[in-house]
Amino acid sequence: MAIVNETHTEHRNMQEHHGTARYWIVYGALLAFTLLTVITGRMHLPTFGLLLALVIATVKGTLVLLFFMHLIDHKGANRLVMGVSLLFVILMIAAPMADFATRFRGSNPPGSHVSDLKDLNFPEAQGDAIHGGSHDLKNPSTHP
Amino acid sequence: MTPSSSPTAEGVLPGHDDAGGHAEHHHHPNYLVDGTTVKSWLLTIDHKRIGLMFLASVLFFFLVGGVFALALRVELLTPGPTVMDAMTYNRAFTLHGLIMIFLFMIPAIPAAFGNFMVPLMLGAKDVAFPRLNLASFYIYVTGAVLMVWGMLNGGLDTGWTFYAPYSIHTTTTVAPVLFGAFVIGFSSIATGLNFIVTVHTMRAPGITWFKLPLFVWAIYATSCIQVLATPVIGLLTLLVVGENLFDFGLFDPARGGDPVLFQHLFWFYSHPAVYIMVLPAFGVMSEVVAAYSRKNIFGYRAVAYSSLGIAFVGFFAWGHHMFVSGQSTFDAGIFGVLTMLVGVFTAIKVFNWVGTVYKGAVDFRTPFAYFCGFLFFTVFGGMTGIAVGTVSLDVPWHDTYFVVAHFHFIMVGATIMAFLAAIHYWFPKMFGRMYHEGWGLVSAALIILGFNATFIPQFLLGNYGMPRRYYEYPERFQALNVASTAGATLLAFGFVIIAIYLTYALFYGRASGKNPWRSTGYEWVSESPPPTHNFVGPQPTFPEEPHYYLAPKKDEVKDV
Amino acid sequence: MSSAPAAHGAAPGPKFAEHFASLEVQNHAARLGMWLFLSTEILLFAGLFVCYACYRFLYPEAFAQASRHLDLTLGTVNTLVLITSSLTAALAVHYAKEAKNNLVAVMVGLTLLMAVGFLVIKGFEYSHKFHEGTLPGKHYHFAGLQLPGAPMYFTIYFLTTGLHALHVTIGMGVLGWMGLRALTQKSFGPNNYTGMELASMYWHLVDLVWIFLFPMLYLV
Amino acid sequence: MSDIANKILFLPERASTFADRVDVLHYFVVGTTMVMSAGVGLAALFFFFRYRRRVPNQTTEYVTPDLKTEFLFVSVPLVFFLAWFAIGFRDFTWVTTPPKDAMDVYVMGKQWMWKFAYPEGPNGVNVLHVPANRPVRLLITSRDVLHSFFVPAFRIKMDALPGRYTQVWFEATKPGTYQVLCTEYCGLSHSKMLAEVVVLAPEDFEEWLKEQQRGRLQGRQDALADTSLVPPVARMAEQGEKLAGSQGCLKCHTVDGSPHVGPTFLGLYDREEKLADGQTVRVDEAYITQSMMDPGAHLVVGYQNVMPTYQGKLQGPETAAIVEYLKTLRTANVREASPEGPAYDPIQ
Ligand code: HEA
Ligand code: HEA
Ligand code: HEC
Ligand code: CUA
Ligand SMILES: [Cu+2]
Repeated sequence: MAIVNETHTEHRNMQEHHGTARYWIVYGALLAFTLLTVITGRMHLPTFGLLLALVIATVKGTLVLLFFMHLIDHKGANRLVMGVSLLFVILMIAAPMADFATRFRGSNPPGSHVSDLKDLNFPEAQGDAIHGGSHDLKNPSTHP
Repeated sequence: MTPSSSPTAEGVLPGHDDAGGHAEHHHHPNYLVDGTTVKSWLLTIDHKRIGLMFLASVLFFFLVGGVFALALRVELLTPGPTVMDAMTYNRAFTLHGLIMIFLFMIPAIPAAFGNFMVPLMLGAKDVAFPRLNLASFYIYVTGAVLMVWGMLNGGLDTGWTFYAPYSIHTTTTVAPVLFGAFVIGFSSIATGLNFIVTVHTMRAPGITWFKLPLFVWAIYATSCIQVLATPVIGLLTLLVVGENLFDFGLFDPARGGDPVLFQHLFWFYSHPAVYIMVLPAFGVMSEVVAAYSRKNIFGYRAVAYSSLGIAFVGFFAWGHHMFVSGQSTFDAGIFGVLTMLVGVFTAIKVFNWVGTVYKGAVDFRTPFAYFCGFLFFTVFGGMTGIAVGTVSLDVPWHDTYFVVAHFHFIMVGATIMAFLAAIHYWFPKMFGRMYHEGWGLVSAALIILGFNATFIPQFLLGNYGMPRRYYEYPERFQALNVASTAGATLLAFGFVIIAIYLTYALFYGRASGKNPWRSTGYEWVSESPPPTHNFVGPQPTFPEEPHYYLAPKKDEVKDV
Repeated sequence: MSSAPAAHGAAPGPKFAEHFASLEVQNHAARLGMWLFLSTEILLFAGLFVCYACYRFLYPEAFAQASRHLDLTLGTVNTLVLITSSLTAALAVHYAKEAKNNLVAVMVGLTLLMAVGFLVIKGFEYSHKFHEGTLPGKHYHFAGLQLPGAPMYFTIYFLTTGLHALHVTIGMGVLGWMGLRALTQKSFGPNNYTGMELASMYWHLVDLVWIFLFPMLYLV
Repeated sequence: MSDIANKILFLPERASTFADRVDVLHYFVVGTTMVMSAGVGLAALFFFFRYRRRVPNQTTEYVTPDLKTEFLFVSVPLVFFLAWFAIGFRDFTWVTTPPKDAMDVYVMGKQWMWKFAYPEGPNGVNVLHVPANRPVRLLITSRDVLHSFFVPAFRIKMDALPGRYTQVWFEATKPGTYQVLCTEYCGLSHSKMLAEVVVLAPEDFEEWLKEQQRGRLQGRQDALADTSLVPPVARMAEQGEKLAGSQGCLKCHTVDGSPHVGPTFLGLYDREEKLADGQTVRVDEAYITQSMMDPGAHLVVGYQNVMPTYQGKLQGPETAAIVEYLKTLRTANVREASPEGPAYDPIQ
């Protein structure tokens, strides 16, 4: 039995023999990036700290995907699978976040920075973070 | 080249008059009689037998779900209590929704007909991972048992959407039912994964991507959704069970959680899931319309691409279930536009089906009768989908019977019509026997009529303002409710007739011959019923695209 | 069928299922199937990532403070342990291809050792939280941090790391099985290493998830 | 003209400015839906007859659409759909963005009733009074699970989220009484969670408001007087109150006098209770305890046997604490026992 469109690239790529050097180099890079992310993480960079950490994580992840998991040697279909799932994850995160960021402030969880309501579970922690109480509901706008 | 040059086109007619009677004509017994022990069925890895076992299970659950639907309709005959109390009613519609969706509709076409037909249509001996295929069936059974057991012992009263925080606080049985749904998810994933790999790696020489039968395209697109969406509902069911047992507070507003976030996650699966339910139906109908009008598909590529388009864009329309949930206006806008785009892909398909009949040679058989119903229901159901997708219009319509009518129009109107068409179209292929055409047409008419009578009043009820999931209702809604119940009775009648004549045909129907419809669909190239390994002799090749009726056919099978 | 693969290897050959066109196609099918499976795993975790992203967006302050209550040193050590185990898993595939079955077993053994180490360290971290009372949702009773959103952080912390630990455990099972095969059957070779390859892919995914969880939980 | 259309489509009376906008688009969309489904259906039917099969093995031309046809297939629906979206989204933004001068009313859903509170003072249960021809903004919340506030005649609907506020606004156009329905499934009596909006002419509304304020002041003084008489609550009762919340009693029983799934706890102790079997009992410690351990033994008339047994779930002292708590509810010591509900302050 045969199959159409048979190509041999994946087979050839996988069959091709490399030494172990490739793995060690990737390993080294992963260690270095881990170090980097811990150091920058300890600095608690104000706004883009988490972003930077995620960028580093993405680089590390890509290395693992491409070399440890051999995606670089595999066929297009396999790459497509990975690409599509990552795209979906990103969009799936983006839409609910956009929702929280743009909804009527009163509909957000009380005590969060996009809400003006008090969280009754933590009455003593209100402090200065919360301003105005429910009066801000008076502001009849949909957006914060 | 014409299809007639394919080596098996002039095959041997099975021509037997009882199951497997003359199977010994050729040394390859058909799959139905190749091993008759119970074990040979239960432990089979033959995709055809697994497909049949799925078919039997989904039919059983359709019956159960349908009986509960009738119970709901009976309860709604009068404004007050009729035959059950409120708690029972709430459990009944939850059970109806959950069974119809998870145990019937999602596996109905892909796991039953997809399993049977896809390998045949690819000229393959089996799916890529036959054992996984069998495992998928048993996982389904396990999940089904858990779910049904839970619903009988306590019963869940949350509706099939099990929205937080109600589902977190309800005193009814959440854990087994939702855990059952979680388990069934694995079955769905396994089947989808299997089909994707099968389509990638098992196509016979000659079947390039754009010579795939459209049913295969539809199943392929469906499988992509199954693989990508199902894990999310799996996680969500677990989280709700966890919340119910341990109070994590992830979706509980009393602990800072957000119930709207729950809805985002729920619909991230459940909106694409509606395309899991309808895309295979579209696939079936593409086959049926071509076969009975003896025409190539008008705009093959457009239909194929639109399946992928629906699968892709369909993922990002989920927020249209949440227009009045407290979701932001901005998100409502984004989801509103994307919802409209999905509609366009379906419109492309509809127009191309009509185009296929154009200049065709129509043979008005039972499956074709269902095609007619399907066409009307898809346009009406789909367009009412667009109507509720129109943001401001959804404000009055949301959670009223208008929505109930919309989704029954598509799920019953489109998908069940396709499911019935598939049963009738492929019955000879699967069992080598014919059913009574007259009864087929009569019951089709009855079902189409009964269907309209059931659900058109529900559109009006929705306009009138009757909310869904109502055990009792204000007096003024009664007339329309009675009409709907009457329609449902007619509908049920139709199903009973089908059940009777198909059961009869299964045992006493006359032999159908190899290809009673003279279809050029790839699956008809092998015997009917096919032998265990699908082909006798060398692997078939497919020189022409499926449903190619252009050249005069000198050596086609004469008659049945 | 008739066109049984020429690639059909030497004596302890791979299992060839006859419904495939060739061994090559069979291997591709196995890999594609694995990638699809991994993508379902990614979307499974994605559900929790969505929760994380949203609540972290809502309660940035609480998340930052709560994350200080994790032990960064233990977290970093665990990250290094997992990355190293990923290396040994990759090397196991490499040696499988070279038919060095004993080395495969050694590499798998090392991987498992690190996996156990990872879980033990995780266990220490968990028990510390149980003592402190930084537990999910209703069970949260840590007086030192009373901010809206803090219990949510720990809910997500326990759910994500718990799900991850479950995957570590499953991965250990799969790797262990392959290690046993290398030891007892000694059958891995240039034509027969797909089993090891898939097991290691699974392990790398577990690593991959942690690569993201680490900054998300420890470094906010 | 549009009245006839409304009859055919079973649309309810149109009594708000939003309803006018919605209905216009409604006709457009539903009209197109009917035309298109009939069109597609008829075209297909026509083809079925026109192109009947004449010989069994008939062959057919190989017809494929040209680019222009395909373009038409895509663009015609797209134009319609996008137009609907544009109009619909404009209206939706309109209805979710209340005008600045709108009058505020707080709406709280709870299983299974609606409560209304006006900034000016009066509260109401299940009846909302509003003036005609004046924008009213509803700030909607819930005390327990999701509900949804739906007034068919106004064509508005908005979910009530526990502990959060959502908003929607309307301007009623004519005085009258309009039904409110709950459209988000909320449990056992979801379908009974009905209320009314009474739209009054502006003058009548002012009048009503004044009357309410007088009455409310009176009520407040009574309440104050009552509370001052209440003896300090014993620790046991306090614990019982907590248990009643955490064990879920308050999901079915209220403490404010309104019936729920079960009878209210308010004034329960020492009451003569009519049972379903026709007998009456005096509610005492033993009866309350039995109700918790074996709820089916005595059914109160008018209620269903849905209360779960707490046998094995409550320990002796806990049961006693709950009994003590119920005993404190003998007086008019009404407070919103809302252990997990939202902050719901009637606005001064
Ligand atoms: C198989 C199932 C299925 C399918 C295929 C669809 C298809 C669609 N659905 Fe439906 N839907 C459900 C099942 C399904 N739905 C269910 C179960 C619910 C309720 C869930 C619950 O709450 O319990 C629901 C609810 C639902 C809602 C939420 C309503 C509410 O709760 O308020 C919305 C809102 O946008 C919606 C929209 C759509 C749209 C736009 C499509 C589109 O895909 C339709 C596309 C089709 C067409 C558009 C027809 C063809 C078009 C033409 C021929 C065009 C010609 C026109 C012109 C030229 C103008 N659906
Ligand atoms: C695939 C999905 C599916 C299908 C097929 C149906 C089919 C039907 N449904 Fe339902 N329905 C849902 C999915 C489905 N439904 C969902 C998801 C909900 C929402 C639940 C919720 O709110 O949570 C719902 C809710 C729902 C309601 C609203 C309840 C409420 O909100 O209060 C109603 C009311 O009329 C209803 C009625 C019906 C009717 C009359 C049918 C009829 O079409 C049924 C006809 C079928 C039969 C009568 C069975 C006959 C079968 C045989 C005789 C056997 C044949 C055997 C062989 C061939 C061997 N359904
Ligand atoms: C699922 C709903 C539900 C829950 C939860 C529930 N009850 Fe009930 N309860 C009822 C119903 C319905 C009745 C009336 C029928 C009956 O008598 O059994 C009732 C009756 C009672 C009665 C008798 C009242 C009377 O008027 O005679 C008492 C006392 C009582 N419940 C106490 C409790 C306590 C204490 C708890 C919690 C520990 C509790 N209930 C939890 C539904 C509930
Ligand atoms: Cu409140 Cu439904
Ligand atoms: Cu949808």
